[in-house]
Amino acid sequence: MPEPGYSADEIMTIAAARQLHNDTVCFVGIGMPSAAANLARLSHAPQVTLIYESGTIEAKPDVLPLSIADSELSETAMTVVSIPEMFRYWLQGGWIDVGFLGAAQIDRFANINTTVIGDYGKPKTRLPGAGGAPEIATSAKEIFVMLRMGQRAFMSKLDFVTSLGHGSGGNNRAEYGAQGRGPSRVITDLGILEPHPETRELELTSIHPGIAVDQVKAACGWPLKIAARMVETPLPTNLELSVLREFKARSEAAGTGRPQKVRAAQ
Amino acid sequence: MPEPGYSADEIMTIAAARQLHNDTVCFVGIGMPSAAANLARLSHAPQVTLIYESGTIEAKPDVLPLSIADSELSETAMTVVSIPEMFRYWLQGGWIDVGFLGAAQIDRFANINTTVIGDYGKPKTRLPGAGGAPEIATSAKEIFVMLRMGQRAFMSKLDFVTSLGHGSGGNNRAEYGAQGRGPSRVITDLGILEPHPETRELELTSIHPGIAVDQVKAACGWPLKIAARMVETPLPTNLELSVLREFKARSEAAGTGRPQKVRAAQ
Amino acid sequence: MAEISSLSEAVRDLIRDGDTVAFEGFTHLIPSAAALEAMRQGKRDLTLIRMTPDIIYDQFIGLGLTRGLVFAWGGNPGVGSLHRLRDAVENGWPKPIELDERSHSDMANAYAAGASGLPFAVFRGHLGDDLPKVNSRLKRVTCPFTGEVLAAVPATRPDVGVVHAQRADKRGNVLLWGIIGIQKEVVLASKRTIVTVEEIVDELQAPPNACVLPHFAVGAVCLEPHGAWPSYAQGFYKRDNGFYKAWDDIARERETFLAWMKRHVLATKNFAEYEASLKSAAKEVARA
Amino acid sequence: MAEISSLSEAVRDLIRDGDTVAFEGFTHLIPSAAALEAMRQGKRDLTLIRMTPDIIYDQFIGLGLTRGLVFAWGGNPGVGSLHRLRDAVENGWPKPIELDERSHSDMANAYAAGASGLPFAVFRGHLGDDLPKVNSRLKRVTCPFTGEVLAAVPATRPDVGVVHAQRADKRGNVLLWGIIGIQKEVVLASKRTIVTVEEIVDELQAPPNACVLPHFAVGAVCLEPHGAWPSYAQGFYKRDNGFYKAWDDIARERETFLAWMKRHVLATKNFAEYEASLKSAAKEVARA
Repeated sequence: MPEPGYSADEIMTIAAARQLHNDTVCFVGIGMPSAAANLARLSHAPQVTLIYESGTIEAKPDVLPLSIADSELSETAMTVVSIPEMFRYWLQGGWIDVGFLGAAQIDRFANINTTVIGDYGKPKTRLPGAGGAPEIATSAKEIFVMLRMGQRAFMSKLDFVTSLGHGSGGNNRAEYGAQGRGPSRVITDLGILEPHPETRELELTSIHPGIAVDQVKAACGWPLKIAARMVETPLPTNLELSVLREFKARSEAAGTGRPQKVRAAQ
Repeated sequence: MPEPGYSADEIMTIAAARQLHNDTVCFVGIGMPSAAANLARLSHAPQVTLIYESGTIEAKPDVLPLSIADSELSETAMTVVSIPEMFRYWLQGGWIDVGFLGAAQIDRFANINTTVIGDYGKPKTRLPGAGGAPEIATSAKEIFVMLRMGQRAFMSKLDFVTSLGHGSGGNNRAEYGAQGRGPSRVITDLGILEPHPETRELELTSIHPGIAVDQVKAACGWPLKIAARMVETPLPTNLELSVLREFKARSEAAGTGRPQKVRAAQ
Repeated sequence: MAEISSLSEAVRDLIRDGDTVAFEGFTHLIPSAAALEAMRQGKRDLTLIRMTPDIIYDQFIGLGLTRGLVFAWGGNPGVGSLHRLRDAVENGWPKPIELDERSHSDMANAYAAGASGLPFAVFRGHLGDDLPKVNSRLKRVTCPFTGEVLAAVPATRPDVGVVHAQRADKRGNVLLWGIIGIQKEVVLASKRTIVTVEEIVDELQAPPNACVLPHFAVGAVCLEPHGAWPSYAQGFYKRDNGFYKAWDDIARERETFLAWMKRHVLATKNFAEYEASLKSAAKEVARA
Repeated sequence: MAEISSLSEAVRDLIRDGDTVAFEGFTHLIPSAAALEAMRQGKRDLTLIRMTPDIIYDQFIGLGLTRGLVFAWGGNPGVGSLHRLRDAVENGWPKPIELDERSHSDMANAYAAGASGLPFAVFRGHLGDDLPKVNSRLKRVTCPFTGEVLAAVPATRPDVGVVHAQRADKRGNVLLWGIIGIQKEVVLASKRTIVTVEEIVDELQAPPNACVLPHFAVGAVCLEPHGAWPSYAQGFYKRDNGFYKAWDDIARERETFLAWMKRHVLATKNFAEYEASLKSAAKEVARA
C-alpha cells in the first residue's frame, strides 16, 4: 500500500459513494459507478435504491457484478422488469434521481464520448458505443460522471458526443429539450469537478488530499478553472476503506473483481 | 324442455362453438361468446387458445366467468399479462385469429353498435360503450359476432358505429386501414349470416333446424338476402348438449350462471 | 416516497375537490374501500377515469360528486346496466356528466404514455368507428417512415391514482399478482397515489419478474383488508357475484340508491363499519 | 405454431443467407449454441441485430459472415473491447461491416414497436447527441397535442429472432425468468423464431404474471442444455466470467481467433462437442 494509505482509485470510489444517500434512486452504470454505488449501500446509505439498466430494481449485490446483468443483481433485486419497461416507465418516466455514468472522454461542459476516437466513418479507436447513456444523460434528475483524469480523457474537443452534458454551456442543454439538470459532479482520481452555475463549464471544486492543483491542471486537456470555494476532499475513513476492500476482496474471490476499468454504462 | 330438445340459445351457442378449432387463437368477449368458446374447448377443440382482454392467455375456466376478469380465468390461465401488453403485443401485434364479439345492434355490413340508442348527446338508451371491441374488430384476422336476432338488434341503420365491420360494404373496410378480413360470421338464435364475397352484405347461409326463412326475415331490420348455397345447421349432438348443460349447471352452482345476455366485449 | 397511513388521512390529504382521479382495477383489485372513503368525505366535482367503471363509479355519479367521466365500458359485468350512470347520461340526474369516451386500447395506451413520461400515445385504432366524431381528443399522427396514419391520444396523467393490491412491505413496496390490469401504469402516471393493500408484511418476497411498485413510486399505502370487495383479490377472496347482481336492484331507482348509500356508506365511519352494516341488513332480511 | 426440433434443423430451415437476425440476450440467456450452429452452417451475409453484441457477434464478424450490425453497445462487459468487431470497423478485416448504431432506449423502443405491430416508435431521446448525425434512420415526430418534438425510429422486425430460455413444455410454450431483457419483444417482432431451452417439461408451471411465450407465438423450440454458456441461465448455471476474460486473449489476434474457431466451433458437430473440445484443450494446458 503506497504512502497515503489508500489508492487513487479508492479515494475516487469513496468520494463518489459519498454523493449517494438513503433516499437516492440511482441508475447505475457498470464498472466504477457500480463499485461506488454499492460502497454507498454497504456503508452510509443502506437504503439507497440501485437500478441497473438490465431491469433490476433495488439490487443488493454482495459482490461487484462484472456485467450490468449478472445473476448477482437479478437474484438480489426486489424485482426485475423488461428492458422496454426499464427505459420507458422508470427512466423516461422520471423516477431516477441520479444517473451514474462512466466515460471514455469528457469535455469542459461534461459532454461524454464513448463512441469513437477519430472520424466516425474511419475511427482510430472504436469504443463500445452509447449503450443506455444518451437517454440516461437526458432523463435523470441529475448526472454523476466518474472517470480518471488525463489528457486523453479530459478533452478540449470531443470527436463524438455520445451523451449530452451541458452542450455548448450556459442554457444550451435546456434548448435541446433534455430533462433534469445534467452532469452536476464529475468524480475523478484527483478531485471533483462541478459545472459553474452560469457558464456550466466544469471547475475543480474539491481536490483529493495530497494532490497539487498543478497536477490536476496537467491532467486536463483544457485550461481547467479552479472554483473559488474549492475544498479538500475529506480523507477516506477507516470504515469506508475497510468496507470497500472487503467488497473488492469478496468480488475477487468470486471471480468478478478484476481491477475495474471505467466504462460507459453498458 | 320444448319440442326440439334444445333451446334457441343452446343451438346458437353450439353453432358458434363449432366455428373454433384446436389451432384457433381466440380473443373472447364476455357472455355468449365466452360460453361458446368454452364449449368448443370442452368438446371438439380441447387445445383452442382462449385469450380474454383482462390479460389472461390460455384460460381454461371450469365454470363460465361472469366477468372477463374473474379469478376463474386468471387462476387457470397459462399466464396473465398487463392490459397494455394485451392490447399492444397480442392484439395489435397480430396474433389473434378470431375476435369473438357480442353486440347490442348490428347492420347489414356487420358494423356494431354498443354505445347508444338515439342521439349520442341525448341518448334514448345509454349502452355500456366500446370496451375493447373497436380495436379487436380491426386487428384480429377475422371476427365472429354472436347475438339474438330481432328488429331492434338487426338494424337497417345504426345510431352509432362502435366497431367497424365492413363499413359501407365492398372494399370500404380496407380503405379505413383495418387489419384482418372483418366479420366473417354472425351466429344467431335462428341461423348463421355471412357477408357476400363482393358486396359484403350479410346473407343467411345456414338456418337452424325447424326455423322458417320467413321467420328469419321477419327478425331482421333490413330485407335479408338468402344465400343460394344456404344449408341447414346440423342438429346439436347429444355430446354437445350434455357438455354445454353440464358447463351451465356447474356455472349456476358456482353463482355465475345467470342466463347470459349477449353483451359487447367488456 | 411511500408512507404507510390510514385511508381516511390519505384520502383527506391526497384527493382534492375538482381533481381528476383514477380508481382503477380491471374487475380484480377494485379499490372499493378508498372510493367509498372519498364519497364519505364528500370529495366533489371529480373527473373520474376508469377503463371499466362499475359499482363505485355508479355510486360517485349517483351522489352527484362527478363532473366528468373518462371511460371505455360502463356496465355491471355479466349483469347489465349501471343505472346511476345511465340516469345521469340519459336524464341528467342528479346532474349531467361530461363524457370523454374511449376504447380499451386507447385508454391502455394513454395510461402507458403517462407512465412513460410521454405527452401522447400512438396506436392503430379508431378505424371506421364513430368515437372520434364525438371525442375531439382523438387525433391522428403520420408515421415518418411508412406514411401510415395512426391514432394518437394524449397521455393520461391523473391528479390522483388509486389502486388496491395484495401486499406491501413496511417500506411501502407493493406487490400484486393475477390480473394486474393497468394498475402499474396508473400509479406511475399519476401525480399522487393511494394504494390500499390486503396485508403489510416485513419482507415482500416477490417472485422473479413480479408486478412490483417500488416504494419510491408510491404515495400513501393503507392497510385495508377486504378493501376490494365486492371485486376480488386473488389469493385472498373471490368475487362476490351475488353483490354485483344485488346492485342491479339497489341502484335501479334513485330513492333506493340514496337510502342505501346513506345507511351503509355515509352513516358509517369506515370500510369495516360499512361491511358490518351490510351484514346486519342481510340478517334483517333473513329474519323478515 | 411451435415445433420441437433439433437445433441443426431449426437453423438450417429458419435462417437464410442474407437474413437480418437478432440473437438477443442482455448478458443473461445469450443464445450461444444457436449462434455457433449458424456459424458452423456458414450462414453468411447476415445483418445482425443486438442491443449488446458480445462474444458470439465478435465470432460472426471475425468469420466474415456479417454484412451489417445494428447495435448500441459493443464490448466485452467488464473486460474490454470486442477485438474482432474493432478490427472490422477500424481495419475492414476480414471485411467492412455496415453499422446502424443506436442507443439502448432507441433499440428497446424499436423492438417493442415491432412486437406491437406498429411501424415506428416514439421516445424522448437523441437530444444533443451525435448519433442522428451518423444514422439517418433516426427521425423526429411532433406531438399533435403539445407540439413537443420527439425521437422516432422505425420498428425492428428481424427476419429471425433467436433467444435462449429456461424452460419449455411439450407443446412449445416457453417460460423465462430473471433478467428477461428484450427476449419477449424479439420473439414477437420477428418473422421466424428459434428458442433454445435448458429443459422441456410436461407442465410449464409458470408463476402468475411470469414472462411466457405461448406456443402460437414461437417457431422452433430446441433442447440445448447449457446453451447460453458462457452467459448464464438463472436457476441453472452462473456466468462464466473466466471465459469472458479468456476471450480477450483468444480474439485479440486474427490468427489465434481463427485457429480457435476452426478447432472448437467449425470442427465440432454441435454444442456438446464444442464444450467437450474446450474441456480437452483446457486439460492440455493444465498438463503442459
